[in-house]
Amino acid sequence: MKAAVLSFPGSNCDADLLWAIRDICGEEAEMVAANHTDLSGFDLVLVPGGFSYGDYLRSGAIAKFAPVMTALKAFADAGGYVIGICNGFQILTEAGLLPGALQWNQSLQFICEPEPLVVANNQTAFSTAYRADQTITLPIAHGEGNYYADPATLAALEANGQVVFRYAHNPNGSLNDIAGVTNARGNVLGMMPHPERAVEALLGGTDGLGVFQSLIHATKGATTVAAN
Amino acid sequence: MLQTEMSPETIRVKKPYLDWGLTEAEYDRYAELLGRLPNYTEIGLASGMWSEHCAYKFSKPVLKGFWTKNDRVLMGPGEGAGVIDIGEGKAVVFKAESHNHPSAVEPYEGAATGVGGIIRDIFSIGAKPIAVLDSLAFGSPTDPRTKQLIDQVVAGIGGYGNAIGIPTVGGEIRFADSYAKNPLVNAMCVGVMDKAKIQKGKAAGVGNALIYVGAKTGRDGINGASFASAEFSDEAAADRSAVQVGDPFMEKLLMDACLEVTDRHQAALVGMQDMGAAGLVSSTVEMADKSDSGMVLDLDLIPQREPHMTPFEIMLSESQERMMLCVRAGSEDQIIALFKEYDLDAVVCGHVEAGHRYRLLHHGEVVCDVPVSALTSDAPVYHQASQQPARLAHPAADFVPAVPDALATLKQLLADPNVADKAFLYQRYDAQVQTNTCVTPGSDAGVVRVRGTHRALAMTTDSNGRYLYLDPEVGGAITVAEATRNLVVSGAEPLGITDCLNYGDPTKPEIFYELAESAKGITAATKVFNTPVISGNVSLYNETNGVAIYPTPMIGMVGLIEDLTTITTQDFKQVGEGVYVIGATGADFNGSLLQQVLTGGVAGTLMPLDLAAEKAKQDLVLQAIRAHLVSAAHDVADGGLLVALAEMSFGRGIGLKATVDLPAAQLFSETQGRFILTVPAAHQAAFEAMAGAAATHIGTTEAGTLKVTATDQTIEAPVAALKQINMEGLSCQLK
Amino acid sequence: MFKATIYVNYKPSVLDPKAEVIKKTLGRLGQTNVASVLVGKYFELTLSADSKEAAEQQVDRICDEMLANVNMESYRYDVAAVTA
Amino acid sequence: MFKATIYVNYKPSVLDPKAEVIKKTLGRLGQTNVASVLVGKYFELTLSADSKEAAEQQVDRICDEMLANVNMESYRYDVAAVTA
Ligand SMILES: Nc1ncnc2c1ncn2[C@@H]1O[C@H](COP(=O)(O)OP(=O)(O)O)[C@@H](O)[C@H]1O
Ligand SMILES: [Mg+2]
Repeated sequence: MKAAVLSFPGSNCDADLLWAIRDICGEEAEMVAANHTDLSGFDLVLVPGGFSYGDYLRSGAIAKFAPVMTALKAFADAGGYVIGICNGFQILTEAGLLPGALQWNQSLQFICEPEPLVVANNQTAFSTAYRADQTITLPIAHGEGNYYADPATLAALEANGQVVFRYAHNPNGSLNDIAGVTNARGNVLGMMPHPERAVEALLGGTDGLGVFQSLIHATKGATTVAAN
Repeated sequence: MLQTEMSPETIRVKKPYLDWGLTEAEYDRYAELLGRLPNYTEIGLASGMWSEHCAYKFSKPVLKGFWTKNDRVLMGPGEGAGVIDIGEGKAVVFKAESHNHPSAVEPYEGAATGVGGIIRDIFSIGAKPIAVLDSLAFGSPTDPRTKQLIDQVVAGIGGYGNAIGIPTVGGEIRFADSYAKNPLVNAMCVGVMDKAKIQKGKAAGVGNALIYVGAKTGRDGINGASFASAEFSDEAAADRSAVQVGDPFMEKLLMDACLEVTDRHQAALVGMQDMGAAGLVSSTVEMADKSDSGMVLDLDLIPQREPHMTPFEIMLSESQERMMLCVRAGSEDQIIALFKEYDLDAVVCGHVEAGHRYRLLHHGEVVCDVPVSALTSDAPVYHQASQQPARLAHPAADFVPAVPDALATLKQLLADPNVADKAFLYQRYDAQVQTNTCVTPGSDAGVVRVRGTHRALAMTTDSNGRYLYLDPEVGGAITVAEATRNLVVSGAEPLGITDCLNYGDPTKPEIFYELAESAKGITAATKVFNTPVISGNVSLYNETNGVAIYPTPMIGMVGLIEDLTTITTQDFKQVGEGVYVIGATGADFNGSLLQQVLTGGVAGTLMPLDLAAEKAKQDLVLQAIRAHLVSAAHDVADGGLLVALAEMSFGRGIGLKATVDLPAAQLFSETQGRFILTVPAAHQAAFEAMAGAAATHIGTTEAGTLKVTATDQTIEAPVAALKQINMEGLSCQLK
Repeated sequence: MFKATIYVNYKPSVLDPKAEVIKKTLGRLGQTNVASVLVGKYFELTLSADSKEAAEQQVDRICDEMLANVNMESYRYDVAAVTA
Repeated sequence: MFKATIYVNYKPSVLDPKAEVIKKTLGRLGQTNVASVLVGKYFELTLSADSKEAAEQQVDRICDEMLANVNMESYRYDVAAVTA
C-alpha cells in the first residue's frame, strides 16, 4: 500500500499525517506537493489538516484551485480512497468532493480539546476497525468546523449512512452532530477531528489508529477486519 | 502627505528627534560621532537604534550582571535566541519577548505579531520552532475593557500560532489591578535543532550579498510605539494606520524556506537575522557590527508595499515577516531560487563593504554614511540612580488572616481569577499540532518530545508581581524557583531561562531599584539551580498616569526529561495512593493570594527563600520521579497547600483524605519550597527510605471527596463541587 | 477598466454565528431597537476587460468559484466602467 | 424603521493578507487582468428610531465601538427609512 499525503502552501498537519501513516502504521507513504499533477501509483490519498494558503478567505477556498486537486478528483472518480482531515475536510467540501460546507464554530472561537465521538457507521472503508456505536476520543482543533448542509442533502446523508462519526457533545454547532461524512460512493471521507493526533499512547491516546487501520485493510482488499 | 525632510541645520534647530525619543544630549553625542550634523535619515536611524529596545541603554548595566554560561550553554544572550545542548547531537533554542504596548493599543494584532516576532527569532538561529508559551497579565476581569482585551489577545496568539502550526503548550494568565491599563503580553518560543547547524546574524566577507526576503516593506509601525500613538491621537491622520498586521501564512513559508537554507545551503549562507524592532536598520547594522564589517544598501531595491516611501520610513518600518540573509558572492541565485519556490520575494539589496561604514543609497544618492559603531556599540549606556521605594523601607506589620471557615476560603480562592481554570481560554490554542505534545496546558509545565531521541523538553513561564512589589530581590529569586519547581514536578531537570523584564520608567530611581534588585535575586537563583540566562527582553515604561505596574520579571524556563517514561503530571492518578508533602509550612501570608483577596492588595515583609534548601528538595523530587516512585507531583504556589491539593484532584475527580499538623489558616500560607507527591502503595517504603524526614505523609487519595483535617477545622467537600467553582471562576466573569 | 463591487452573505437558511453575537451584544448594551443584523463580506475588484459583459462574466465566475461558497452563501455584484 | 448598510475596510496603509492571497491566486489562475482586490465587511442593520438623524447617530456609535476596529479600519454607512 502506498499513500500520498498532500501538502499545500501553509499546510501544517501534513508532517503529522505522514508520521502517522508511515512511522506509526508502517506503510509506504510520500508527501506530494500541491503543484503536482499526478497521483498515479498511490492507493490512498490523505489531505491534511491545519491551514492552507492562510485560509484567510474561507478555509479550503484557495486550496481547491491547486493543480493537484484535478488529479485528486480523477483519483476519487476512479474509486480511490481519499480522506480529508480538518482543513482537508474543508478543502474536499470546497472542491465538491464531499457534500455540505463548514462554517465558523458557533462560539466563533477556535477549539482545541479531546472530543468524544460516536462511530455512527462502522461499515465504511474508514471505520471497519471500530465497533458499531463505539465511543472514541479524538482531538479537535479548528475554528471552522460547524458542518452545514441543506435539508435535502442532510436527509440523503443520513439515509445512505454517509455519516461516519458524530460528536457526543456537539462542540461547534454542526448539524446532526456530524463530525465526519463520506461521499455517496463511500470512497471519500472528511472529518474534523484529528485521528493522526491519537496514534500514540505517549501523546494521550490511540483511538485514531482505527481510521488508518481500516483504510489500510480496505486498500489491501481485505474483506473484513476483526472488531477490536 | 509626508514630512518634508528637514535639512541637517533645521534638524539641529527644530529638534524633531525629541518626538522620536532622543534627547538633546544624545543628538549632540551622535553629531560628534559623525563629525558633522546628521541628516534626516541618519538621525532617524539613531532614534531607532538608540532606543531602549535596541540599545538597552538603561538596562545594560543590569543585564551585565546576569549569569549566562555553564558547560551546556552553546550560545548565550546577544543573538536572536540562546542555545543549550540537550545531548544526542541536539540543542534547544529559546527566547521570550514582550509585546505589551502594541497589545494595549491593538490587542489582536499586537499579540499575534508578538508571537510572529518571537518565532522568527528562533528560526533565525536555524532551529525548528516546536512550542510557544504565553505569559499574560491583566487588570480585573470584571472590567469591560479588560474582557475585550483578554478575548482579543487570546484570539491573536491563537490566530498566529494555530495558523503557522506551532503548538502553544503553556503559559499563564495573572490578574492584578496594576495591569489594568497596561496589560502584559509576553510570548516565548522554543525550537530544536542539530547542534552542528547553529546560525548567527553575521554579515562578513567583502562583496558578499545581503538578501532581503519575505513580506514587502510598508509604512507600518514606523519608529515603534511612539510614532503609532502620536498618529492615533491625530484625527487628521485618521485614514492612515501604523498597526502591524501579522500574516502567519507568509511566516510559515518564510520559516520553512529559511530552515531549508540553514539545513541544506550552509556553505552559501554567511548569516541570517530577523527584522524586529527598528526593522531593516537594526537587522543589517547589527549583522555588520557583529562581523566588524562595513555595508551598503540600495533602498530602491527593497520590496515596497506603498509608493513614495522615504529612506526614513523604509529603514524604520516594522512590517512583519521579513528576514535578512548574508550570502556568499556567487551563491545569490541559488538562494533566491529557493525562496522563489516558496513564492517569496527575495532580492539582493546590498553588499558587505570594506571598512566600517554603514551606507544607504536612495534614488542614486547617498542618504546615510555613518560609522557602523555610531548606531551600535557607541550608543549611550546610562547608569541610573537607584533608590529604594518608600514602601519597602517601612513594611507593614505581618498579615494575620482570619479564616473562620476554611472551606469557604478555599472556595473563594478557587474562584479567584488567578487560580480559576483557564482551559476555556487556552483551548483556543492548538496545543498538539506537530504531534509531539506529551503534556498539554493544564499541568505544571508543557512537555514536548524531541523526535529522533528518547528525550522530551518541559517548559513553563512564571511571574509573580505581588511578591516583587514587596521585595524585588527575593521576589526575583522566587520567580526563578517557581519556574524550576514547575519543571521538576514534571520530571525535568531545569536547563536555563529566558526572561522578559517588565517594569515602569527606568529614569525613576525607585523603578530602577526594582529592576536592579530583582536582577540580583534572579542571578542568585539561577546560579543555585544551574539555569543560566540565555536570552531575554526588556520592556520598560509600563506605566499609566505615572503609576507603574508591579515589577514583573517573567521567567521562561526549559527543562530536559531524559527518559520519556518519567514524564509526570499533577493529577491524582488512582485512589489508595500515599500523599506526601515536601517542605515545611509556616505562617507566610505577606504577598499571598489570600492577602490580595481578603484585603485587596499586598503589604508586609515578603517570606524568605532558602535557595540551598530549595535546591535539595527539588533534587529529591526529581530523584524520586526518575526512580519511577511518583505517580503525580505538583508544586505549592498561589493560594497554598489546600488549593494545590484541590488542583491535583480536578483532573480525574479523585480526592484525598489527609490530616495535617497545622491550623487551618496555614493551609493558605505561601511558604516557599513545597511540593506534593503521590506514591503508589507498592513504592511507599522505597520512597520513604529515599526521602527520610524531608517528606511528610499526610494521607491517601480517595474517590470523589477532598477531606483535610487541620488542628482546628476539618475541610470536606465533593471534588466535583470544588471543580465546578474553579471552572466557573473566570469563565463566568468573562461572559 | 471596470470596477466590480461584490457582496457575499450567508443564505437565509444558514444560522450565522457572527450576526448572532453582534445582535446579542447589542441587546446586552441596551440597544434592543436593533431588529436584525446581517453580516456579509464585500469585495472590490478592478479589472480590465473588453466590455462590461465580459467583465461581468468573469466576475460571476470568480464569485461562484472562489469568493462565495454557494453551498451556504449567495452573492451579488455591480460592475461599472471606471477611468483607469 | 430604518435600514443601515455599513461598510468596513482596512485603512489603505494596512497590510491585508486576505486581499494579497486572492490576488495572487487569481494571477496564478491566469486572471492577470484583475488589477486590484479590496476585501471588506458589510453589515445590514434594521432598527427603529425616532428620526433618521437618531438612527444615524446610533449606527455611527455601533460602527465605532463594535463593528469596526478604528485603529486599522475605516467605515461608512447609509441609513434609509424602510417600511417595517
Ligand atoms: N495563557 C496561557 N496559555 C497556555 N496555557 C496556560 C495559560 N494560562 C495558563 N495556562 C496553563 O494552565 C495551567 C495552570 O497555570 P498556572 O496556574 O499559571 O500554573 P503554575 O502555577 O503551575 O505555574 C498550566 O498548565 C498553564 O500552562
Ligand atoms: Mg505549578
